[in-house]
Formats: sequence, structure tokens, C-alpha cells
Amino acid sequence: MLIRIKSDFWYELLRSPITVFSALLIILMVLACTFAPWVAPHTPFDPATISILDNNLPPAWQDRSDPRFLLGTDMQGRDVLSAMLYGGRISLMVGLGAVALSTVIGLTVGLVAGYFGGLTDAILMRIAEVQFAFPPILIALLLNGILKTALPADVFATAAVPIMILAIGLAGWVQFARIVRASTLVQREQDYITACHAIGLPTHVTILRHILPNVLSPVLVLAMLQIAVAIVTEATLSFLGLGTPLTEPSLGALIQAGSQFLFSGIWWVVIFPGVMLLMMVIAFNLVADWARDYLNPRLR
Amino acid sequence: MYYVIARVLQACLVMLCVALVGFIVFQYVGDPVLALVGQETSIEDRAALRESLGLNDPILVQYLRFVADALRGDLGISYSFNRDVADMIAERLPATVELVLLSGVLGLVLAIPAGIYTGIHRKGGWAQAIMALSVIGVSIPSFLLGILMILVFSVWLNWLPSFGRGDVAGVFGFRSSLFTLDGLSHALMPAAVLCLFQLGVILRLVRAEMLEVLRTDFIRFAWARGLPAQVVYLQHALKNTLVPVVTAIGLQLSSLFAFSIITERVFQWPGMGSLLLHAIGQSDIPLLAAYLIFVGLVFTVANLVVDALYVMIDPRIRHGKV
Amino acid sequence: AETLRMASQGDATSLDPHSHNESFTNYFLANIYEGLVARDRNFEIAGQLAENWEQVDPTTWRFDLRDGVTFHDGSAFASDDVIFSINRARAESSNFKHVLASVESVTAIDEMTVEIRTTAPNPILLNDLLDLMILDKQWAEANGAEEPINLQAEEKAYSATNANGTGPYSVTSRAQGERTVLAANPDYWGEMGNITEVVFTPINNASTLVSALLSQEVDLVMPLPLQDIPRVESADGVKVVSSPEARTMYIGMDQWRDQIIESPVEGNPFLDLRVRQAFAHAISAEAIIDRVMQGQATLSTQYVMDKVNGYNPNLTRLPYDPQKAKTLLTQAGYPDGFELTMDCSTDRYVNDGQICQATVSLLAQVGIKVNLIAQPKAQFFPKVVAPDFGTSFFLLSWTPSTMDSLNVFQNVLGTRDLDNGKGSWNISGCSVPEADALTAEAATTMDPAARERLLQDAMALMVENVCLVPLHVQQLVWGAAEKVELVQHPTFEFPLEYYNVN
Amino acid sequence: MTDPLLKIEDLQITFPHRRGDFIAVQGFELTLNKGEIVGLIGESGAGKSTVGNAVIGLLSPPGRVTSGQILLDGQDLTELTAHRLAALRGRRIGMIFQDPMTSLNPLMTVGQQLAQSISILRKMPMRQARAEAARRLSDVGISDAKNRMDQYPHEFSGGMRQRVVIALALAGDPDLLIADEPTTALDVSVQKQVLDLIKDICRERALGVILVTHDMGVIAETADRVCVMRHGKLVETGDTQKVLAHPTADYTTRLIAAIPSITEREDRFRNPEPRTGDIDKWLLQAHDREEEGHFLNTTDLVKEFPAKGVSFGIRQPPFRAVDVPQIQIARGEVLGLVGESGSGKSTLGRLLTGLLPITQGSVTYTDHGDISAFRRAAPRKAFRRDVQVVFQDPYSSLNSRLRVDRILAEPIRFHGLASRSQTPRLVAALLERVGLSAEDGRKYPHQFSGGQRQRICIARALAVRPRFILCDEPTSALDVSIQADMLALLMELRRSLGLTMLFVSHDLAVVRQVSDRVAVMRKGKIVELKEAETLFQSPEHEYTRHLLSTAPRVEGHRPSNTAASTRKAIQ
Ligand SMILES: Nc1ncnc2c1ncn2[C@@H]1O[C@H](COP(=O)(O)OP(=O)(O)OP(=O)(O)O)[C@@H](O)[C@H]1O
Ligand SMILES: Nc1ncnc2c1ncn2[C@@H]1O[C@H](COP(=O)(O)OP(=O)(O)OP(=O)(O)O)[C@@H](O)[C@H]1O
Ligand SMILES: [Mg+2]
Ligand SMILES: [Mg+2]
Repeated sequence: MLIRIKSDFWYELLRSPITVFSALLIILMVLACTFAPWVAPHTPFDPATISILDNNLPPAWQDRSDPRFLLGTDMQGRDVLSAMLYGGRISLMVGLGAVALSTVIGLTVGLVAGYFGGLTDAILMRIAEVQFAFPPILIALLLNGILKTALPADVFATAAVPIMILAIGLAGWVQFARIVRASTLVQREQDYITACHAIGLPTHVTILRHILPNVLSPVLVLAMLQIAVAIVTEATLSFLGLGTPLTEPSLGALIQAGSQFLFSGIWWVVIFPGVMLLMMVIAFNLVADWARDYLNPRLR
Repeated sequence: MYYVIARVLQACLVMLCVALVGFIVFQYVGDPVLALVGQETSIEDRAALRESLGLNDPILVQYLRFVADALRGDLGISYSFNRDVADMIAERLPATVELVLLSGVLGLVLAIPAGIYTGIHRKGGWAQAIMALSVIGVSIPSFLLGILMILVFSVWLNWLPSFGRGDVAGVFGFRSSLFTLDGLSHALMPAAVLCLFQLGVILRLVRAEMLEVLRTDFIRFAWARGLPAQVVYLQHALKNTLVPVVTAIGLQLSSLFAFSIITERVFQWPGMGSLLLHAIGQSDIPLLAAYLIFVGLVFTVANLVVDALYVMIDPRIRHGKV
Repeated sequence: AETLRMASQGDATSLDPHSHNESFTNYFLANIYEGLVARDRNFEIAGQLAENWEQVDPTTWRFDLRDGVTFHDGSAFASDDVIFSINRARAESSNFKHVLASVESVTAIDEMTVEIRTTAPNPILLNDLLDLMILDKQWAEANGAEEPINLQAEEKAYSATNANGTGPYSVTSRAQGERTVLAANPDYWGEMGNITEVVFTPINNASTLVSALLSQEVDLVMPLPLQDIPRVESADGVKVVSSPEARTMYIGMDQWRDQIIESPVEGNPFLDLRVRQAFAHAISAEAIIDRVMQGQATLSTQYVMDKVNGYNPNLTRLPYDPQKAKTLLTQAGYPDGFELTMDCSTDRYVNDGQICQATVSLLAQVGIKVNLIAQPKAQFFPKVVAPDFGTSFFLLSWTPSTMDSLNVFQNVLGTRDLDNGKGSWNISGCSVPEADALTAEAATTMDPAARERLLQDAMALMVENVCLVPLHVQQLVWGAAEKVELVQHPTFEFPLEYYNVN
Repeated sequence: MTDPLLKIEDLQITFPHRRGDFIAVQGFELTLNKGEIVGLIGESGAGKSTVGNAVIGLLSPPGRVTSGQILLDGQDLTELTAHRLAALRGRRIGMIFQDPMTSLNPLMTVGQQLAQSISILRKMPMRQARAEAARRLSDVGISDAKNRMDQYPHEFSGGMRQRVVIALALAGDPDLLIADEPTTALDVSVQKQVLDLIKDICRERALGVILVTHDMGVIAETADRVCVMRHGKLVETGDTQKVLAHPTADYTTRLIAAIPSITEREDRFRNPEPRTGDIDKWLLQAHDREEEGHFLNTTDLVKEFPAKGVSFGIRQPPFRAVDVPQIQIARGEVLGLVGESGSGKSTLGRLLTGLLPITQGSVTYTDHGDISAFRRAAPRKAFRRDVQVVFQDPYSSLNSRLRVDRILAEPIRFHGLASRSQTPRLVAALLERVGLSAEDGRKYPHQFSGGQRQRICIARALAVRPRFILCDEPTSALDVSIQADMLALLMELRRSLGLTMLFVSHDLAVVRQVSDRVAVMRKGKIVELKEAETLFQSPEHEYTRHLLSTAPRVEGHRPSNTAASTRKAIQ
């Protein structure tokens, strides 16, 4: 190596151009979405700026199009490009937030249940079973109902995203918990864990520093897929009328609404958001694949 | 034996909790009375109906009443269908079961070999292509994928029927649409959409675990022993990936069961999922309660099986502890 | 022998004709069961199981029953079936009892004549009887179906899954939510088309419904999503069939609270007529019809469509005029507009969510900031209807099931009198006492022309007061194979005996 | 002899790394004839295993042969396709990897694995293969092979697993066997049995064997010729007797001088020269607590493992792995523990250190009390700081996802023995003290040789400055000179700090050098427990006598004298 890179992390990262590309793509999309109000050509969430008379315009390179709307407009007359950026922001928040929530709960429960076993395990796993019976829709309904009575109306109006995060996050942790528990059951019988006991490491250190990295691989796989699942679930909830507000659609909700126009030839309202979601998910997964290899020194 | 009894008791407890939480949730799914009566029904009539359905009682009372009835084998009558809930579930169950089985089997048959392949040829072109494709199943929402498939295979190509369940035939007393050609042709698209999702999860999980296992010393020794590749991969490596994979399969299968909602809706598959959607839309409490209990039961049983499999797969996992 | 394969977004909830007063169920069952009277091909009320009727006095109606009619199981139809059925429909567990609230008693004069006595003169008794289906008394008693289903009942409800009517079609097989097969009744007393078998499938998902039609797996779909009309029109072998429906869409404004809810504004701006007028001027119903409804709706000038009794042809709609709206708002003391919350369902009416979104952006142009709460009907209705009326700005729609505007006045427009079952859908709480007086008079006026005048005047008063902002009358849009010849009624009944497959 | 079976010429093996490639083997040469056993000895980390792995074509990635030839019957293995090479494994070349513990698939029974190999390599039907497998298991000295076949690897002791591995390597009756420390975990009698077996096959079937080992006794008794390696290079090669008796290279001389004697006690172990490095000073910092009495005491210790499976509803009686009436270890004492492999030594050790739940009886430390009765974290932590373990298997007892410096820093930081800023220096010094370099801290466990890993384990145990160490085969993978160094370190700690030790080993010579008393175990019971010298000079129990008589020796070699004289000469 001519250039001396100190850290293993950067060295390994730069060796995989496809990961670098994916990471850049993620950064780009995250930035574009985060700064949507500055980046997007229109403000699709402000009803005062949209006109129903501009609806269903095709992308700028097609006939009958309007140069103001690069990727066309949807049935409400919203600029598709801007809506994607604004919606992407919501979807990213929901996707990342929900997965973070379910990963944290799932990892904790799974590690504790797998490591301690016995009664702790039985109780935690039975709780998981109860939880698993409730699909996100029902949890969303419950939260919606509780928060509606608990919060003042104006606060509640802004609570859609947190509700989605909570509902989807809560519905998702069971998967993580079960998978982590399974791997923990195997890991805790290994000699290096006995070595931790011999050092006298307290349980939480043993679990966090030694077992956790060894069970992380399936978690990473699942988490990255769950980001997509969370975004899509949020869209599904929108489809059932519970997701983000109609006037502030998420990326998933855009796809959902657009999917009804597939037959009518208004393809741009579904294809562009769909491709964006796909790219986002693939990029996340590629980065996660790399991260998993990086975390296992034998795979480097 | 003791273990099994304990687990059965625990399962009962789980069901009780599911129902309890359920009744708390039902407070917020809507007002069944409104869904039940015509628009011109007077307020008193509605109030009277609400009273007679016991909806004015505290949740706990409603819950206990439900449990007491359920213990007598009576799950109540669906508000919106006027029919015995147990009958309705029994009617819808076979459709969902066959869809889940078909997509489950389809998913496993595709995912496990593909996972092994991509694990072995980590950097290969095919492997990378498979990996990229596997994400598509997860990231294209199933309502979109379903409609796209219908558009292509039913509307454009006219190969497959776009909705519903086909003819059923009985084999050994099981009546299923999987036994007829027409039935299979109806089940193919929904099963494919449903399996694409779990395909991604299982494929990636098998691959990830495969990668880890293939670097272990005992695999190296297996090579040194001169075992042929298929034995090393299938008998030695695969088995060592199974604990998390079986867990995932258990989860996926039971969640297929529970949440085939969208697929069933898109393809008008007359199963439990569409029943749930209807029940939520109509705030049909007895139906919802029975549905939740059922899903809880499926998941509990799946977990029991998975836990039993752990001990069979990995002897190091201790019996009593599981 | 022709088969009609039809699909719709919902299924009949039950085969029992008295347990759910839900329009699709009623219209579906109308092919299996029959009433004393029904609408004919031209949407006029005509005799069905009753051949003639006469009004003996203002509160007594006598019906001569049709001879030689048999039920599907072969038993003969007679007056005891009518008495049984009407009483059944008035039972505590029936959902029709309020429809028959005016009926005091039913008696048999002889085997083939019955007499219905009403508590007060009821000019629209025939309309009330339209959806009332006649069952076979012996069959019901033999199968424990004397009453419409009781939800506390222990035994299973036979009549929910089995049917025995006198109608043109009988049920061959039924799997709820999946598929129902009807066969032509060979002994049907009346004329019917050439369809011998009907395969009915519910398809909930709109896109699937369209594709089933496009791939010619079904011959008739209802309703067709508006955005798919061009696609169906351009496809071979299928066509779009549409006609106005008796459903009118409105936007409602709180006129009873002193302080509107879920809004930062002080007091209730809607109490000022100018504000209501401003809203009417600001909301371009034309744009909504053109863009959201894809042209599949007609502009409403009032709260009923033109085929409904009491429709006033002289009324006009306040025109779309944002400038005027702003002026009115300024006059009312809101030069910069104000902020409020709108409640809206997303799965109840055609494109309801989108109508609301369009409304929000239209209002935004005149400075009114609307926070839209779009929710599934399961959440929407409990929130907005009696007793809470928990909204101050909302989208609502109404179909007068009797095709008579009295129904609208009593439920939606008239001053609330909940104790007497009036105005339970008057969510906006609008109250025009003069109009109430006119409608009360109309309720007992037996002379059709005089009655019509009273209702028209009441309608005019309501419109003048901008009780609600009328939007449009939506169209009934179905997709069908070219070969299907069908009849559409504004109430979206589908009397299959008038249908043919060529 | 015509053509040699194996001829290695000018072999160079590189592990590419971004901080510069590491050349593990350079210019290595070796010739092996049919029916010949060549011993490969040398410093730990010299590249012995790497050579073996290269021959069978399974260098651990990213290792590569960068030049040279490996000719098997004249055919260059480095040029074969992966597929052709794979066909040779098992059938022509057998390999015993250095780490028996992790070489077996944990999810298949021993019998399945062996029968599978046999049926595939020798094209036998499964049933016949199973019978053959049972036979071969008893060949390598596993008693009750029929029943043991259905057990899983984790139910076997270290030595038993090693024997299974040997049986597996020989399953295909190869022409060439690479045996990488095949007997380190075996007690001397089984070791002899296994070596005899290898020698027999070697003679009967003209098998060529490369035997990697650190046990000079084994070399002396088994190998026809030896190669000595150091730093990846060939140092010396020749006839075993000649090399042992008259080494020419400096390194060989030193190596031979370091061989511990089995026949007498050498002063150099018991009284090593004091060290004065910083790290030594740190390690020798006195403990604050010092009390009287025995260090450790047990009463009627029993450990039972549940029997596998329930047949016909009747539970088999549990397997009693340890049944020891009483053991006392005095302060500063080194108790040697020897005995047959599978006799329960490791299990006993784990019981004493509280790493396995006790079935019956109790273990009491004078300073800490009954170890199964700890309720609070504080006393447990104090106990753990005092009592450390060097595990028998250096492969699986290191967390493969942690860098070595973090593995070593962890106990230090946890027990608060150094500040965050001091710790890296301390870790580096510890690594150097056990003969590794400070940069090695940046590597992961799998990048080390077996002996290097063992040294990491020793360093980890020492890092908390314990007062008691359970050493379970702590030096089995070390060459004699590094072994001497490690033992000297331990002895130094014992002398200055009163470090107490339970020293489990199969190497009787080492046990004799370090132990004050020695216990002999067999089938879970202690059959003899005596002062070390008394035991070695006049063993009473029949089994002890058998054990001592089978220990391999370097004939006519008087290491202590040589060593002593060398040292004197230097002084
Ligand atoms: N987890 C376990 N389950 C069942 N049996 C076990 C288990 N661990 C050890 N054993 C059995 O206990 C006996 C003693 O094992 P142990 O590991 O203590 O032997 P050892 O004396 O250390 O042998 P070696 O010198 O070969 O390491 C063996 O027969 C072994 O099979
Ligand atoms: N995967 C690897 N990556 C980098 N370096 C490695 C790897 N494997 C081994 N090495 C290095 O190669 C050298 C030779 O290792 P090898 O295992 O051949 O030693 P050895 O002679 O068998 O030692 P021992 O007697 O301790 O087993 C060591 O210094 C080791 O650190
Ligand atoms: Mg080695
Ligand atoms: Mg041992």
C-alpha cells in the first residue's frame, strides 16, 4: 500500500467500491431527503402551493408535460420529484426508527432470554408470543386511539410518524428476539464464554462485548431487510388509512397511491418512487453485507 | 414430558394474555354498532344494541365473558356476518393453510439452495445477481408486486387467473385447491408474491451463516478428510447454520399465516387475512378476538416446534434450558 | 343457457334479508327475495308480490297479492308469509324496524289480501316497503329463523347462510367472501332475461377487479375505479357503463357550537353566513369533478339529485370565485383566513380522500389552512356521528334510500331532535326552523304535487342558508363485457331479471 | 528407495497483509520417502503447521504459496486445479490439524463423522462403514467405542477428540500423513498406543509421515529423520539420533538443552533466574491480602453429566465424570495432575474454579469461602481476580472477533489494575513477555499459530496477577525452549508471590519439574497423590507405574547437565 491508511475500517471500506458506491448513494439520498425543503423544487406538503388543475402531468420529456414538473405530477397535482424527497424523509425516519426500536428491544430480549435461559427465557418468549399475535395494524390502531385521547389535538396531528415508528417497531422486535436468542443459545456454550466467566466479567459485559458481536450477523441481515419491510408496512398502513396523513404522504404511501394508477398508464407516480425505494433498500443491504464481513475478521 | 406440559400451560397463558390485550385494543378499532346498523337507525336503538351486546361493560367484564364462553368452546357470533366465528375460521383456514404451505415450501426450496450457493461463491457474478434480486422481493411492496404480476400474467399474457381460489379436490380427506390444476394455477401468483418476501430473508440468512461456518476449523478438516463438496456443504456446513435459520423459518411461516393480509387482498384469496381486514373495517370484535387467539396459537406451536428442533439440531443446547 | 360472471368490491354480509339494512346486501338479495312492491325497469314503483293496492283511508293500505307464486322450495306464497315477514322485519333484532316505524299493524283479509295500518298518514309507505323482502313462514319456522339473527343467540343462524325466496334466482352455492352461485328460478312468475346462472365473486381490491374484467375472467364489475375508465374504454370486448347515482356529496360546517373544535380560532366563524358562503365560493366543485372524479359526476346545486322527490330545478350553486370568497371572509372579520381541522373518510365514498385533499388545497388559496384528518370509516364514523358529532368541518354524503328528500330532511338537514330520532346525521347542526315547518307538513301531505312543492321550498331555504356545501352527484360506473346488456338504477340496484348476455 | 514420496523444494509461503506481506515460510526443503517418518520440530510460530497446510492445499486464507514446489510422487501439488487437489485429500494425503477440539463438527456424532468418511473414501455401505468406524475408534484407544460412537464431540475430553481426529485422518488409508502435533492432548500411554499405530501402518503400508511435535521424546522414539525450523527457515536436517546427539546448528543445540528431564528434577525450573523487566516488576507486585491455612479445600466432590437420550422412557444413569473425596492445595503449592485422557482432569479443574456447576460436595477457598455460595458481585469479582485459568484448548477459548490486544486489556481494565492510558503499554509488555511482539496485538486470534495462541491464553491468565492458576495443558503446543521460558515465568511467580497452581499435563517430565505434589487420576478418581519426587521415584499404584514406564524419553540424554553446564559456561 502506498497510501497508508491507519484504520482498518477505512482500509476495508475503500477496498470494496460497490460498498463505497452504496454508502455514497445512501448519504446522498439521506441528505436529499433531510434537506428536502431546500433541495426540492416544490413544497408538496403545503396545500396552498399545489393546484388540482396540474394533476397527472407526465414527466418533462413526454408530451403534454409541464417543464415545472421534472418527473410529472400525481393525482393531487403534486410534483412527483418533490413528493419523493419529502416522502423519502418520512419513510427513512419510519424505516430507520422502527428498525432501531425493534432491534434494540429484540437484541436485549434475545440476549437476556438466550443467556439466562430457564424462567427468564420462558417469560420473555411468552411475552414475545403475545406480541406476535398483534399485527402492526392493530398496534397502530391502539396507539392511535390512546394517543388521540391522551394528547391535545394539535400535538396529536404531528404524532403520525412516532406512532408509525412505535407500531412497526413494536410489531417487529419479536423476530429479532427469537433469532438472537437462538444464536445466543449456541454461543453461550462456547469455551470463550467460559473464559469470560473465569475472568469474572459481569454478565452484561460478557453479553455485550463477547456474545453480541458473535450473534450480530443474522441481526444485521434481518435489520436491513426490516428497513424495507418497515417502509412497506407503513405504506400498507396508509393503504388501510392509518399511516401518514394523506396530505403528507411517505414514499411508501406514494407508491401505494400510485399503484392504483398502474392500469391507467400514469406510470410515473409509482415507478419513480418505487425505484427510489428499491435503490435505498439495495444500498442499505449492500452496506450491511460489507459490515457483516467486516465484523467477522475471518471473512476479511 | 414435564417440559411439554409446562409449555402447554404456558401456551394457555399466552392465549389469555392475547385475548386481554386484544380487548384493550378493541376499544380503539372503532364502534361495531355503527358498522352493524343502517344509517337511519336512531340513537336509542344504537344505544340499546350496544347495551345488549355488552359493549358498555368494562373491558375486564367483556374479557372475562369472552374467556368464559371460549372455555365452553363458544367463540361468539360475528357481528358483521351473523355467523358463528368458529365456523368462519374453519371455513377460511384451509385456503390460508394451503397458500402458506405452498409459498413456504416454494420459498424454502428456492431460498436454501440459493443461500448455500451465494455463501459458497461469495464474490461470483451469479451470486451477486441472486443477492440483488433477493432484495427486490422485500422492497417492492406486495400490493404493487401483486398488481404488476396480475398485469403481466393475467391481463397481458392471459396465462394465469387473476383472483380467487380455484377448484378444490379432496385427497385423503383433505380438500385443497392444490390438488387440481385449476387450483394450482390460481395459487401460483399469490404464493409467489408471498414467498418472495420470506425468500429474501431466508436466503440472506442462510448465506450469512454459511459464510461464517465455512471459515471454521472443522470445515477445513472436513476438506482435509477428502469429503466431496456436496457432503461438506450440505451435511457439515448447512447443519451448522440451521439454528438461526430454523428460527427464521418458524417466524416466517407463522407470520405468513398471520399476515398474508395484503396478498390475500390483492388476489382475493378467501383466507384468514382478508377476514381480518374485514373484521377490522367492521370492528367485528368476536371475529377479531378469535383471529388473534388463533394467530397466537399458531405462533406458540411454531415456537414449540422450533425449540424442540434446536435440541435436535444442536446437542450442545441443553434440554431443560430451552 | 348463459352465465353471468359478476364481481363487486363487497359481498352481501348475510343472506338474511332483515338482519342488515345495508344497501348492497339489500340489492343482492332483491334477486333472490322479493317485496310487495319494487322498482321496475324505468325506476318507477310497481307491484311485485302485490299485484294491486289501494288506500282504504289515509292510514290503511290494502294489498292484493299475486297468485300462483311459489318459493324456491316449491311452497306456495300467501298472506301469512307477508304478515310473518313484516312482523319479522319489525322485530327487536331487525335492522329494518325504524324503516317500518310508521306501520302499526298488518292483518290478513284473506289468503291473498293483506292490510297495513299506519300510525299516521304516510305518503311514502310504498317507498318504505321497497327493501322489505318476503320470506316463507313455514320455511323460517322449520329452520329456527323466526327472528332475524340475534347476536346473543347460541344456535347458528340458518337464514344467514341459506335463502328461500320467490325471486328470479335461487342460491345454488355460497361461500361467503369467496363465491356465490345463483341459478335461474324456472318457476319464476315474471319475465326474465336469458341469464341462467350467475357466478358472483367479491373482489375487494380495485385494481384486481379491473384486471379481472380486462382479462375477461368476469363479465361485470362494480364499481369501476374512475382512473381506469380510459383503459377499459380502449380495451376490446369490454365497455364502461355509467349513470348518475342518487348519492350527493357535501362538505359540512359546524353551525351549533360556540367554539369550533380542533382549531386555534376563537369562537365559531361558521355561525356567520358569509363565512359559509365564502367556503362555497372557494371550493371549486367543477375542478373536483373534472380532476378528482375524472368527469364522472355532475355538479350539485342542492342536497339531492334530480330523480329524488323534492328536487328543486330552480336552484343554482354559488359559483367558484376565490376573490369573492376572500372578500366575504374579510367582511366576516377573517382577512387572513383561519386554521381548522377537517375530518374525512378514506374508504367510504368514491375517491373521498382525494376530494378532501383537493378541498384542502382549494381552501388554502383563500387563506384557510386546513389540517386534514383522513381516516378509515371505522374511525371516521364513530367520531363524527351522534351523540358526539366530534367534528367541525367534514366531508359527508347521503343517499335517500326512499328516493324522497324527506329522508334527507329528517336525517341530515332538519333541526336535531335526537329524542324523536330526527337529525341524527345532522352533523353540522344546521337549523332552519321555517324549513322544518315545511317538511313537517310534507310528511303527512298525501297529495303528491302539494308535497313536492313543500319539499322544494324547504330545499331552497336550506341552500340559501348554505347548510352544507353541495359538491356533486357521483356517477355509478361499472365495467362490463360488450355482450352484457344491463340496467342501472340511481340506487345501484342490479335487478338481474332485466339483464341479458348476448 | 527409488523416487521419494514427497519432495518439497524451495518453498515460500506468504500471508499478504496491507501492512506488508508476512513471509511465514522461506526456502524450505524436505524429502520424505515411503514408509518413513520425518519429524518436524522448531520454535512455536516457525511455520511448521503452515508447511503442513500447504502440502494438503488448505492454507488458511489469505496465505499463498509464493514460490517453490511440492512434489507428491513427482507431481507438483501447487499446480493442480482445486478439483484435482481435492481428490487427493483423504485418499492420498491425510491430515491431522493441530487443533483437535475444533476439528470436529459439533453437530454430528463422532460415529457419524467417521462412518461418513469411511463410506465415502472407501466406497462402503453405511452399515459396514459403521462397524469399521467402531473398529478404528478402538484402534486409537477409545474404549467402549460402540457406545461412544453416538456421542457428540463436546462430550469427549480433549484427548479423546484428538484420537477421533487421528482416526478420521487415517480413514481413507492415505499414502502420506501430515500429523500436526497429533498427541499433545494424550496421556503418555495412549500417546504410545497411537504412535505405535502410526508406526505400524507406516511400516505395513509404506505410509510416509510428517510428524510435527514439540515433544522431543516422541521425536526420539518415532522419527527416522528430523527437520528443525525456525523463523520459517530450515535450520537443520538429518538423522534423528545424529541431530539429537550432535546438533550442528546453534538453535538446535539450545533447543535440545531446553528439554526437561523426566528422570530428575532440575534446578533451572524451580529456581529460575530472577527477571527484572518492567512487566515482571508489574506482575510481581504483591497482593494486599495474605492469609493463613490451606488455599483451597474440597469435600466429596462429584460431577455427573446427564446421560444422553431417554430410551424406552427409562433414563440412563448419569455419567460420573469426577468423584474425588478430598483435595487440599496449600498456599504456594503446585499440584500436578496427570492421568489418562478423559479421566476427568479438566472437569475437576473446572469444578475447582467454579466454571462448572457442582453436582455434589463443595469447594472452599480459605480467602473466599464456598464458591457456589457467592451471592453478591463484589466477592465474586475478588474471587475471579485471584483465580485464573489457562484453558486446554487455545483455539476455542479466544473470542475470534476480538483483537488480541483487546482480549488482554479486558481483564486488566475490568479488575482495575491499570488506568486506561497505561493499559496498552502493559498489554504490549505482556505480549513481549510471552514471546510475541507488540504489533501482534493488532491481529486476531486466527492469525496465530497454535503455540502463539497458547501463549496469549497464558498472558490473559497472568494479566490479573492471580494467586491461583489452573493450568490445563498450558504448554502442550510450545516448543521446549519457549516452554521452559513459560514455566520459568510461572515458577518465578510462585517463588516470589506464592502463586498456587493446579498443573494439568500429560508431559510427565514437565510435571516432575514443576510440581510439589502430583495427583494421578483415572476414571474420575484420584488413584494416587504424593510428593512429586516420591511419586516419580517410587510409584505405588499400578496405573502410575504403567504411566511412567510408557513416557517417551530422549535416550541417553542428560539435559540438565548440558543445560547447567551451558549456563555455567555463559556465566
Ligand atoms: N459436557 C459433557 N457432557 C458429557 N460428558 C462430558 C462432558 N464433558 C466431559 N465429559 C466426559 O467427562 C469425562 C472427563 O472429561 P475431561 O474433559 O475432564 O477429561 P480430561 O481428563 O481433561 O481428559 P484430557 O486429558 O483428554 O483432556 C470424559 O469421559 C468426557 O467424555
Ligand atoms: N491466517 C494467518 N494470517 C496471518 N499470519 C498467520 C496466519 N496463520 C499463521 N500465521 C503466522 O504464520 C507463522 C507460522 O504459523 P504456524 O501455525 O505455521 O506455526 P507453527 O510452527 O505451527 O507454530 P506452533 O508450534 O505454535 O503451532 C506464525 O508466526 C503465525 O503468526
Ligand atoms: Mg502449529
Ligand atoms: Mg482435559
